[in-house]
Amino acid sequence: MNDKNSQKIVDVIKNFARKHSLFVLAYGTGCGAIEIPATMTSRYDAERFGIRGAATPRQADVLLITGYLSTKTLKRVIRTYEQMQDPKYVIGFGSCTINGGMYWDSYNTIKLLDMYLPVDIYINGCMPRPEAVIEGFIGLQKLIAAGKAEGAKKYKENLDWYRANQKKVIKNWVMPDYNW
Amino acid sequence: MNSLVIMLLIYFAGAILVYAANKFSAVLRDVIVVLAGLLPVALFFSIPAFEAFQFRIAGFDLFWDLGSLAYIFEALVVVVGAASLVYAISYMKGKKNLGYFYMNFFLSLGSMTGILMSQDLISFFIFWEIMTWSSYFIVVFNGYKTNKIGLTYIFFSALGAYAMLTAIVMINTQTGSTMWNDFFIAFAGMSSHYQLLISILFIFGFGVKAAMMPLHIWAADAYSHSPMAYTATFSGVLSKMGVYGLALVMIKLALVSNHFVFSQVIAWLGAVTAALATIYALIQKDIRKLLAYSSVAQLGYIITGIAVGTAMSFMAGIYLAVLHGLFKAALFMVAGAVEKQAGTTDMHKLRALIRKMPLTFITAMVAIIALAGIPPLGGFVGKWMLYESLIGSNHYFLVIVIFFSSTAAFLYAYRFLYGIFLGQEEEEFAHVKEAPLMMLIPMLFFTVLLIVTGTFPGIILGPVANAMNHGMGFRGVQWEMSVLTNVYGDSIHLSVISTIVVVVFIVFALFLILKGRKGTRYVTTKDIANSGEPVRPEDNYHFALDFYKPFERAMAPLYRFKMSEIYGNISDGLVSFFQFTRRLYSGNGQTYVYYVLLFIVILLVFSNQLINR
Amino acid sequence: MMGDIWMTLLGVLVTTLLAFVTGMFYMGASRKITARVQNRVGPPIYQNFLDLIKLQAKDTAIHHGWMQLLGPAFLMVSAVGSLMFIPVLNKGLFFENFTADGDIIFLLYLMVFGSLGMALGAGQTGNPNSAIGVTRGLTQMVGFEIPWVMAIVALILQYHTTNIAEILEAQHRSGVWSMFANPYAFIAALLAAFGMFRYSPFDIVGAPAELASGPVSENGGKFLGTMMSSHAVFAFVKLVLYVDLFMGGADNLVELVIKTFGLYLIPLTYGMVNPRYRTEQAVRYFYGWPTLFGIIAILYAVFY
Amino acid sequence: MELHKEKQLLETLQGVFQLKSGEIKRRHRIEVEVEKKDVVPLLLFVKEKLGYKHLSHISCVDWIEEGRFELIYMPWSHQEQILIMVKVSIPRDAAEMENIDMIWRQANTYQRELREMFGIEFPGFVGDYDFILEDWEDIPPMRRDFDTEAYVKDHYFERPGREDAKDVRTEIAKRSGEQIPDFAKKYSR
Repeated sequence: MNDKNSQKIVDVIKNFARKHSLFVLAYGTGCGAIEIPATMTSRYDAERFGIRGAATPRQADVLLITGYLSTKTLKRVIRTYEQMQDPKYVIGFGSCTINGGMYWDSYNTIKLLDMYLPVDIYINGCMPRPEAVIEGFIGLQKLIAAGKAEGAKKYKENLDWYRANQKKVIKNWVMPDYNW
Repeated sequence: MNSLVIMLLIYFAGAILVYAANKFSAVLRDVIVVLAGLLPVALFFSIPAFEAFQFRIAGFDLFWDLGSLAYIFEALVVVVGAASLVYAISYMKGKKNLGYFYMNFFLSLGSMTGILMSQDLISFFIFWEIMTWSSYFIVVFNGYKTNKIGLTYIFFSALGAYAMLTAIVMINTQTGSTMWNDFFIAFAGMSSHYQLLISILFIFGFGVKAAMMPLHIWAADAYSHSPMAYTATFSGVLSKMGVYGLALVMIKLALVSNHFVFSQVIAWLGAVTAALATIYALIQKDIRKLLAYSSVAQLGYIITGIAVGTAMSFMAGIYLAVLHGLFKAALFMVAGAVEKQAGTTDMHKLRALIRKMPLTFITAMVAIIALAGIPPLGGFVGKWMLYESLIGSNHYFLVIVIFFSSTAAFLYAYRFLYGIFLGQEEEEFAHVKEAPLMMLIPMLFFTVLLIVTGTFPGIILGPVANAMNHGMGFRGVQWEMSVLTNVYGDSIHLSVISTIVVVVFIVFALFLILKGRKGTRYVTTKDIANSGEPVRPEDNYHFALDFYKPFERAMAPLYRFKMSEIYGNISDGLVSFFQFTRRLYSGNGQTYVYYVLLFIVILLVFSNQLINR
Repeated sequence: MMGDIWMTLLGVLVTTLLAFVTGMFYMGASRKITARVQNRVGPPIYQNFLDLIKLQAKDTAIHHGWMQLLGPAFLMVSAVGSLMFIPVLNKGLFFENFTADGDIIFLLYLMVFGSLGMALGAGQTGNPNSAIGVTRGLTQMVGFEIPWVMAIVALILQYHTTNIAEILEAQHRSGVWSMFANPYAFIAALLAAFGMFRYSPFDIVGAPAELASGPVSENGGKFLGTMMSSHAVFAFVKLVLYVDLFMGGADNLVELVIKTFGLYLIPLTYGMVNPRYRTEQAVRYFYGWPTLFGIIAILYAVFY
Repeated sequence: MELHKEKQLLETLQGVFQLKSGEIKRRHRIEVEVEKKDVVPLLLFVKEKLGYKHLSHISCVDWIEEGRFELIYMPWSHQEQILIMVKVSIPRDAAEMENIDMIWRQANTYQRELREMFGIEFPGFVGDYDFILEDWEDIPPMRRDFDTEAYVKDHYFERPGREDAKDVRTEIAKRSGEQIPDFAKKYSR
């Protein structure tokens, strides 16, 4: 297995499996959570791409941020993300995660999700329809297959930068360390 | 000198010496405790055969000999007794009145030996009384709170003893002898009234100690409130004296083969005891109480096995009796270790001791696996034989009741392990350390013993089969070291089963641990997936309250049935009845005339039937 | 002698592999069928293999103690161990493994071994959801074991043997499958199977929206993967046991697949159209009609 | 329209309490204004004697120019179908009000919100401090002297291209050459 070529083959298999088996932790923030049932059920049927829900962060691969994040929720989302096991991906969902959306001047919601968590792919729209959601997932699958969905790695490498941003909005930082 | 007498003497001399030594030095006392506990073990297992011993005192012939069935129970007495004594040294450290405690401990061990070797009814009864009183004194050892519990215990025990005494007097008037053997021989020739009365009285007397269904209400409290070091012996061995007596009465008097109703009633009582005690065990919040109810339930299986009385079910009953002595002693020792180290036995307070007391956990786990009857450990062997024998002897509904209770036993088994050792860690128990070595040694000894007897049940089955063939009246009982065969001729091979279970377990455990070890690190149990909310230090999400609420809801009708309430009603009824009878004596001459008239009228009304008879 | 050991090992490997692959495909098929019933396309039938590879390739960076590490191993013991004592095909057609060394009462106990070990692993994680799920699962088990045992007792009384291979033989000798020879026992066992397979309405144990998947809520990656494979093996074990006990076994693998899959469809389709029972409702359900059928089955076996 | 129920209620209240003002807003709704000391007696009176069992809401308005907060308690009666709006003014610099969560349990939630969003203190009121905002260090955000835009600029990041925050309606109109009617202009910023 130390051979470079066989490692490459293993990587291809792994990435293929990862691509087609995405367990989504739908952290239902904001208004976007209502689009998820539609995406998962009969009409749009995300399960045909291997996308299914996961109940806890320990089992999940994809963290779906479905809309605006208040600072209070952000703390929990960061904790949830850190509890997920590698490899893990983040999807920012809706314009609120991209630039604040209609909450651009709210005193209590963050505007740019990628300053706090490494977002692999954004789905824009307010709200994005299920077609757009599935399109986003397929985009993520392409990234995974190409081995480019490396948000977790980025997060690990630039942890100090992310922490500084996170601590800027979360004053009382009492959380277990992230060290894996 | 006779080796039986020596063993008896060691115990009784130990009782006196330890009481005397306590006045001088604690170390001397402990040395005597260990010596007098371990010496009988050495003696017992080094002597191949015991001689009989006969003497005459105050006009009665006393005859002591260790029968082949009694041999098994005696082995249990010396082994569990010695282990409990070793355990007690560490467990009872720092308590007062230890001389008194050890004296009673030795007295009850000695009296149990005496019971098992008595071949005559007189010494049997005397030893029985010593056993009852010495155990009573330890039940009330923990202070005045236990007085009421002790009272219930001694009240039922006294009732049983009087029943037994009545039976003994009746036997003496009928046969003119006080020997068990004469009684067994003469029983067949007695009139049916005497047969019925004597058997009922004996079963009542032994049923109290064996915690049989309507007579069990003392058991749960008495087991849970005496010091755990003694409860290991109390529940593990002392209750087996009742089982021993029941086995003698049921099998030797041929109650099973000749009196179908008897064996059915007792078997069903045993099964109902098992079922009800099990569902009560799983709603207890105190681990000692849980184990106490579980003891009652296990005794229910044993009684059923003996009462059904086929060769295999009897064997299962005795095997379970021995095994119950081993694993329940281990479990009570675990409870004692937890009580000693963590300071409480309340499952609502205890949390996650597994990392603090790993060896205790292993003992508890092995003993619980044995208790729950999960292969490859010993409890499974007993349960298997019990089921096969019940099905084979057409007790098909009995087997369902027993199976219900044994499945429900998984619930309290899990509750026991989870309640003490698993769940979320708590600051309050951060200081807890592993139990001291003197407590661990007996516990680990039982662990090893349970594993060995599970794979090679022949170690116990051999003597049992021997006892059944020589002395219990069964013929041609077969046994093998690790093969069990049922009445249909199908067999299971325990060594193969153990090998498969162990090998598969090791393969996957290695797969998971070796592969995971590299990248895996330990995090505290507070670091859980909890919707992202970090568990604060002052929070604890341990789940202990209303553990089996769904089960309680589903079984609500069964929980309404409480034997102690029935006894309460009886006593209330008696009080009001006596008040009523008091009112009959009105002191007025007219009323008495009315009573006489009423009596005559009743006589006239029923005279026809009376005279025609 | 040496050859025997190698043969035994080969048998163990082949049987386990067969059970694993079949079970995985059945689980995939169940997802596909559920999807078609809900008018969806559904995942491909090999989806579970992809899930498994992904889970095994996932990091498992943390654990809550050694009992959690061992939990899935207990499950595997239960699944693979039971498989070793069940004849996959009729006598002489497939590896015998250890079918002569165990019997059905023993299997009853070995089959609960895993859930209890898993429960210990779940308990150590410290997640309250895990423990709540475990208590629900155990309570439900007390429910469905009773009709299941009644059915088995009825079979034992009918055929006067406790060995599974012998029961198979007896069915062949009489020429009647026991599901026809004692239909009540089959009905009782089938109703008990609903609880055993834990499809809805009896899926309260791992209710994802309510308990965060219950006992497995702290387990991801390799733990979850191992559990998934053990579930696959275990599903196969249960199905083959039912086929052996009630449908006269199978003569070849195709027949086996047809029979087991047909059997598998029953709890699956029953679950698709049913909501979820609460725990005590589930227990009461099992103590209702299934137990009644069990009693009838025993009486039928005794008096017929 | 017949408003005799409302009139009757207002007369009752005027008879018992010294109202600073009282008027019938419309059917099902009257509005009274009282002194701070009269609030709790009045609420108890309407709840216990008149059957206004339900507290719909406690609202607050920041009259920064007049230096006061106006609290509005809204009990509602299911029998009478009337909502009473009990107004009370409290000084802005010493914002303090009596705790009523023993009269209505749900007042707890409203008071927590008021405490957090306006900084109104309720002496004797126990309730977890963090409600919606966690670890808030600035002045309470619903006070009108709180500068939201400056706060957002100071604390959060902004995606380039969003600096001006232009009005969407006007921008689209500009692009397409559409004329916005005058009456519609007041709705756009």
